[in-house]
Amino acid sequence: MADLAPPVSNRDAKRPMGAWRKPTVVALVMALVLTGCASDAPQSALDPAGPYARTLDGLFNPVMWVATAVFVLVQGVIVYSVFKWRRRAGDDDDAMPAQLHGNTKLEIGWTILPALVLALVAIFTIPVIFELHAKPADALEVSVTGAKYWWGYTYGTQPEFGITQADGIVTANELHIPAEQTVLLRLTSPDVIHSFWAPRLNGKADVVPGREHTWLLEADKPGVYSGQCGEFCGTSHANMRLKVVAHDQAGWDDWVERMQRVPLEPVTGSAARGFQLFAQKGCSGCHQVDGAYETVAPNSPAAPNLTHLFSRDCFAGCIYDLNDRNEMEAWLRNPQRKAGSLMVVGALSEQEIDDLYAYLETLE
Amino acid sequence: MSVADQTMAPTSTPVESSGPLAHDATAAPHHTSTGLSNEKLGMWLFLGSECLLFGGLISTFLLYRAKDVPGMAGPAVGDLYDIPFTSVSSFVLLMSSLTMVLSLSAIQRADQRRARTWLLTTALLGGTFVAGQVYEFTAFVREGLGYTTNLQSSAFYTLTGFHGVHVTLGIVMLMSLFVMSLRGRLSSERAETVEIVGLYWHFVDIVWIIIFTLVYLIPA
Amino acid sequence: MSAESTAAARHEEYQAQTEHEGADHPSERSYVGIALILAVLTAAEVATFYFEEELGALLIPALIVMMIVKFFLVIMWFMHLRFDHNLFTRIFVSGLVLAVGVYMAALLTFKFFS
Amino acid sequence: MITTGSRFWFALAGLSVVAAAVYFVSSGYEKYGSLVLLFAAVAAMIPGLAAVTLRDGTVPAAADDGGGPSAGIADTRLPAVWPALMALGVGFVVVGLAVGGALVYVGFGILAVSLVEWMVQSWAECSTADPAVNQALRNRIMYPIEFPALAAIGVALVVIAFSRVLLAVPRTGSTVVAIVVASLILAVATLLSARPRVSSSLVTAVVVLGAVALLAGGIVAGVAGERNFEAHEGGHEEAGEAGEGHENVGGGGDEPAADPGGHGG
Amino acid sequence: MALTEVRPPLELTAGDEPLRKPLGAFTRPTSSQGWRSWITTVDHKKIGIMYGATAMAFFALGGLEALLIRAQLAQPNGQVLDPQVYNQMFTMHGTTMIFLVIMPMLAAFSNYLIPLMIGARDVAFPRLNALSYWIFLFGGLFLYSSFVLGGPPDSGWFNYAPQSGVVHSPGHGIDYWTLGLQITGIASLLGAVNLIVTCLNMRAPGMTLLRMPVFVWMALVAQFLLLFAIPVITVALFLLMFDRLFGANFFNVSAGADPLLWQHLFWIFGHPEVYILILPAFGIVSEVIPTFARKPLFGYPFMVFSGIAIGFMGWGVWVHHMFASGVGPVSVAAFALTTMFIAVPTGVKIFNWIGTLWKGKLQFTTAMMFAVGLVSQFTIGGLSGVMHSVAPHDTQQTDTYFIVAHFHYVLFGGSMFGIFAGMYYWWPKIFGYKLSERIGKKNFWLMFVGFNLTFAPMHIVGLQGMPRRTATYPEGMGWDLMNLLETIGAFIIAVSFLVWIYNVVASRKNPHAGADPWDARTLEWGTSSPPPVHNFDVEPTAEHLDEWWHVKYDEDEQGRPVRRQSYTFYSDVDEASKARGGRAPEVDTSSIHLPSPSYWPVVIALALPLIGYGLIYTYWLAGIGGLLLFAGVYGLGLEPSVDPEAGHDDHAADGHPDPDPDTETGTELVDAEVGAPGGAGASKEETP
Ligand code: HEA
Ligand code: HEA
Ligand code: HEC
Ligand code: CUA
Ligand SMILES: [Cu+2]
Repeated sequence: MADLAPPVSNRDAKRPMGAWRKPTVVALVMALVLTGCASDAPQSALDPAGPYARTLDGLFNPVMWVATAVFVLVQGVIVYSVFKWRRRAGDDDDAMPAQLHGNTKLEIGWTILPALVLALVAIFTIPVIFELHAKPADALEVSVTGAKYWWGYTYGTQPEFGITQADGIVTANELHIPAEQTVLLRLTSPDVIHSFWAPRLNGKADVVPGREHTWLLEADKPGVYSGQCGEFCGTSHANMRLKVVAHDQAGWDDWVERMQRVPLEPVTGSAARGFQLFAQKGCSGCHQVDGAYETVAPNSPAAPNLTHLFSRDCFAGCIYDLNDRNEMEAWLRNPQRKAGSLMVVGALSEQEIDDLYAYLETLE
Repeated sequence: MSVADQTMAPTSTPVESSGPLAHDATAAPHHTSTGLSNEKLGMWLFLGSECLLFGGLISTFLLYRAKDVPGMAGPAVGDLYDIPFTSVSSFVLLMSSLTMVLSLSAIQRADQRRARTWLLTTALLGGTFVAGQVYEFTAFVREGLGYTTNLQSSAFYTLTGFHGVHVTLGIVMLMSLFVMSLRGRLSSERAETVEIVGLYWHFVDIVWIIIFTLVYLIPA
Repeated sequence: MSAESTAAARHEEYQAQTEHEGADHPSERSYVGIALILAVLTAAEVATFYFEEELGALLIPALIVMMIVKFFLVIMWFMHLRFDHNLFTRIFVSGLVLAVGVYMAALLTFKFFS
Repeated sequence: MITTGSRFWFALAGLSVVAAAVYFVSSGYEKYGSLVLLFAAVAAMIPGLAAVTLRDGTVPAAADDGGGPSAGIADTRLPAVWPALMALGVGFVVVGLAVGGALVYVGFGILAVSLVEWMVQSWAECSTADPAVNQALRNRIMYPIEFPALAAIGVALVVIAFSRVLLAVPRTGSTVVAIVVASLILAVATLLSARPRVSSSLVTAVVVLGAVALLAGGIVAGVAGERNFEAHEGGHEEAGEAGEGHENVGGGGDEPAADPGGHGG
Repeated sequence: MALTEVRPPLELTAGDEPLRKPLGAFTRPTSSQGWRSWITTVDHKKIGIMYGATAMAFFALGGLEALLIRAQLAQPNGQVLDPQVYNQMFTMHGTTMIFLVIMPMLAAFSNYLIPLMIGARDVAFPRLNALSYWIFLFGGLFLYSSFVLGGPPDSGWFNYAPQSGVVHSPGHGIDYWTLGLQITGIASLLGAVNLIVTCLNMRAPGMTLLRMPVFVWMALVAQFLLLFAIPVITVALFLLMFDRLFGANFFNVSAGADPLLWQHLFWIFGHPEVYILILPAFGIVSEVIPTFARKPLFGYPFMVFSGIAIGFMGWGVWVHHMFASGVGPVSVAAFALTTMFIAVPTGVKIFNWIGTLWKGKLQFTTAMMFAVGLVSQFTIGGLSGVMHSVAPHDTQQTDTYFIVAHFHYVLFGGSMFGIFAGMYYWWPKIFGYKLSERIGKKNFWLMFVGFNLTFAPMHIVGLQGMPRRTATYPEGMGWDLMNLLETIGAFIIAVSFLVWIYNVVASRKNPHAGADPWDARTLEWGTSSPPPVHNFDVEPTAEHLDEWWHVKYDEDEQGRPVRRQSYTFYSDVDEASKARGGRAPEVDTSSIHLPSPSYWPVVIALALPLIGYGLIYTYWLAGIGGLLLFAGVYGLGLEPSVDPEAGHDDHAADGHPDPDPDTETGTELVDAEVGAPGGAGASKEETP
């Protein structure tokens, strides 16, 4: 098997049929990367939908091309060398190639050239870093809470955006913003590090407990942009998703108006029973409902404010469809269907679930 | 040669002292590429590495002491310092560095007796320092600053505790050398062992020099 | 003669060419002298504690300078770096510089010095 | 055949099993610790079995090899203080049980130490015909444990005794005591090294005297108790850590409460 | 066992047959054969092999975990693992691969090769070396014991606080993680000191620093990085451990702690760590490529200095792992800059390898294929690294599969390819026979295809917004196809790994390969395969870079190498090597002394997990562990490194097994009795 003669057995001289695979596979991959902005990827960073994300993309594309150039150059030379200078069957093994030890000019060249290329990249990169940290004056401000495993949003009083109510607007999981409007997020966390990320609007920003970070967002057009938590935060990190809903002016006004209405307390029927159950079953120990259940138990985990629950489309970290009644009933039956969820409830009868659902439905 | 001798052959030191070849195990450091002894080089490398250990602990302390924590539990460490006492401790440790180097110098002159005296003195001064630290810790705890009380206390005790453990290990090494010397196993050919333990000891001293200034004297 | 000893002899020869420092250690008197300087410096450090107001903005620089001087006195004399092979110095100083560098930088990112 | 070497290991294994059982019951059926102990037993069995299969270190086996019946009997036993020490340990335990307190543990400690020492020693005694060799065997096994243990005890004694003294005297007193003691140590050392011809018995006397003084100081200070400390704000949180029954933890009311956040900067 | 039983002691009169083992089980071990020799060995070669074998075993484990990960992610809403288990899998996968596979694998190569390559008989501290290995092994086993003792850690390999705190991770998994890494860290630190001293102090005469093989250089730089990086993670681990075990506040946000402290400490360690993982692999290919290109390495000094430069610069870039963590624009800008420019020295390496290929006569052995594979695949990973350094856009990339793609390209396409190249290359040196080239090529191509199929699509899904560390993903995100491909690729890698195992097993019957089967360049090829215990019968001297090549080859007028008619090996070699012009040296090897085997390293290493379990469960166990630790350290210290009682049977001249020490008439007691430094063994030679 192993030849004793120097140095390699003849078998190796055969062309490995796979040698072509390298360039083809790689080219294929590159092609796929470049066409990755296919529209069936709703959360793609390659498909920016706002000025910030576009700035990032605008930075990425040229760098991508630089990398592609280096890639083609390096792989090209490797492949060329591999074919050009491979030892062939019947070669005289004692004939040695020229023993080149090096070439200082070349060395200097290939030290300086990449350095220049990188300097160029740096020149375009550095200003953007500061640009993205600038704080525009006329932004809509939203306080964002990343908690296990959901997102909470509080809009302070901002008359210029129609928010006049004293304690502002509180909602969860779906972030509503006006399109073509800069939004300044203030990010905090009550438990561990999360990361707010809506790729089509901007990169991600870590939400660090004990700190308040700011981050900017802007959407070109009305629409729904999906995102999710970007930092590992425990069992259900994968289920800590979010949506950004950008409205046109009219839509925004409607939304703001609706969110500032305090829901009425149901007085009859199933919903009224649900209203009672909401306290009896301990829901109000964790969840706030404006005008009805305002204070939560001191040891409660952070839980979404449910005042306008049914103004949303998704719930529990945006992994369930709120328009699907079964999903909500399943949730009330067993919140642990979302693994690691911090919502703990005692067993509820089907009747109680119906009643609670009836009550929750009034919260819009 | 009896078995007893063999099991206690001249390399008896807690410091790793195996040479690569038999003749290196005891020989002067002349068979190495740099002419330096393996053990000493090893100790210096270790000390270089320790710089990053203590650097990390000191930075942690500095960061957390400077931090404004609204409603912090317990007192701030700075309010409890007994600077005169700590100054004495620092002085004790400094002097132990002197006695350490005197011991080395004695053993290099094959002056066993003095070497032994200074070794024991160094160990005793080290013991005094550690006792002072135990006293300080106890006093702080009595004054309301436990290990878990606040950010600063955790960082403080961890940093100075790490240093104290280093001192204690140093004392144990010194005592081992002392015992070896009593049993006549610390010939001047083994002066290097004393030197290496000494390096460790001085390092612990310079760490304290830094701690004394950065942790105790510079106000938060 | 065994191969071992010829190799050793070659070693010896090779060693002779490489420079070898060391051996000349300072006298005990100079050790005591250094210790005295150290003690005086420590006293001066402690004194700053009682003259905090008077020193004002000078306090911290003064303390740091004294600390550095003490530090270097110990490593140079007691640890013999001054007299020993400079490989030791290089190794230790690289650890030291690295530690100071990375941790200062890390503290900077926390805006520690501002 | 059970060889001499293996006995030690088997005994260790047996002890681990017993310890595991005791622990399992006494800890309220905590399984992990017990598991680890069982693991230790298995670990001890391995070298034991190895010693058996290799017929390692067995006198009779060696004698077999050597052929010929061995004549003459010499006493190879080493002098032993262990039985006496064990008696002392038992005494401590009894007294400790009677008066309560930490004495029981001291007694058990002494018992354990002398048991192990005795075990190893009697094992070593049977190993060869030469007491010197046997002594060497004992040392080979016990030195690595005795050296650090003794050093640790020594350091602990110095540190504990001296820190008791520091805790007992008033605040400025501690500083003074510390500087006096350090200066004394330095002075004596300087004297000793300046006078090379002092008799070794004098040196021993000085050292013993110092040790006795230190221990006495430690005991006196320990009995006298600590001075009063003023607890600063928030001290109550640490009540658990403050240790057993120090009634003299001060009230701490008169210290102006540091303003929250005022520590920073 | 009766403690008081008095046995008639045996009298021993002069001339009687001596007792063989007065110390019983405590006899200083002497065997160089059988399992005991492995437990007690201090031979750097055996230790290297043990490191390698252990690391490959852990690779199988880490790979299995990866396969589970991939199985779960093959399709949206995967049901293979529940989220908790998934988190444990990727945590253990990352931790295993980095700390228990690549680091020890490179320790294996460094251990085995450095002494051979610099012409030394062993490392500077052979017993410390054994200690490092055992500590590493027990550290790894300790970490893995968490699987049966309450569940492994689940907070990721960088284990960010406060998720790793006791509030959010109340189980013991994280404790196993901190303590386990603490233990393996001790091993790395000891190893670093040892190997650095070896490189600096143990070089053969004439082996100046700039004549050291590039592998030795890169390993040296990596060991320096370890030396300075380990204490940093040690600090981090201690702080976390004290938080968890003793209620300290380092990462307790409610007490005002800043979670970014952990990130800084971790990544100050973490980034040098990634160069620790790659530099030795760079060293390996720097040996493999010249051998099979039949040319010297292009630009040797530049290779060395770029390696050193990488080592230095590696300390100044750690914040690039925290671009999204809110450190502020100034820090981000500064570290983005430093990160970009680290590509420069790495580029120098890539270009010099290509320069070595250029106009060579390339022989595509499996080793060479893996080496060239590294040059090409690592470049891809490096380029995505440069894309990360564009900090603003990194906020899109970080914590996505784009990063996962990057680091698998550098770690697998870099380090692992390098390790495989090294294994195929040095196998004949280590075991005396080559691995089958035919199977090896299948191994390579399967791995190459599987690797790219697994990790290339991750670039795409990453940019399409798929975050990493997510146990599941919904349908309709556009990630389905790529994930399926990745999973298929992972299983192809698994097949290639099985092919490798098959190769190892099947090749054992291969004929002896000779001392220098590849006609290679560095000193280790000048001694027999496998090398004798003492490595070289005659200690080499180095007059050139690539000394062994210059021993074999002269130069003709055009500067082309011409093979000499005959040359001398450094030890007794086999017929095959003799047939190629080699001669064996004529020396008496009986005078070469090496440190004797010892039990103590294992004892010390055993103490550490005991302390670990003790800290987790009951403190008294930690006390016992501590006592054992001290006893071990003292035992090792009190024991002379060269057993004065030992005959020199532990390294018979020809490296062949000695007669079983048990059947040899012993010498110990004779020495003891007669009191003379004599006896059968000692009379051969005593310490000078
Ligand atoms: C072997 C390990 C290894 C190596 C060598 C590298 C090398 C590099 N890495 Fe990588 N990295 C990791 C392992 C490694 N990395 C790991 C494990 C992580 C993730 C940790 C985690 O989060 O779990 C990571 C993450 C990581 C990040 C953080 C991403 C994030 O989480 O947001 C960044 C950011 O800048 C980065 C950058 C780089 C750069 C610039 C290099 C450079 O050194 C690369 C240089 C090489 C080249 C560029 C190619 C060759 C050069 C040329 C051909 C010259 C010409 C080139 C140009 C002009 C561009 N790496
Ligand atoms: C050297 C490092 C290294 C290596 C070699 C690998 C190898 C592989 N990695 Fe790993 N990976 C990391 C380092 C590495 N990884 C790190 C650091 C992380 C980050 C962890 C974190 O986020 O904390 C990570 C994370 C990571 C993830 C992301 C998980 C997540 O974020 O949710 C994925 C997903 O696909 C993955 C996949 C793989 C695969 C398929 C392989 C394959 O190449 C594996 C190939 C090997 C095998 C397939 C072995 C086959 C074994 C057998 C066939 C069994 C034989 C058994 C016997 C003989 C007994 N890895
Ligand atoms: C122990 C605290 C706790 C209690 C009690 C509790 N919840 Fe929750 N609830 C939570 C948390 C935490 C979440 C967020 C879970 C997630 O997304 O992971 C949540 C989420 C929800 C949501 C989804 C909100 C959204 O917008 O995503 C609804 C609806 C809800 N809870 C209803 C109830 C009802 C009805 C009850 C009483 C039967 C109840 N909860 C009791 C903690 C609690
Ligand atoms: Cu929140 Cu991940
Ligand atoms: Cu990095």
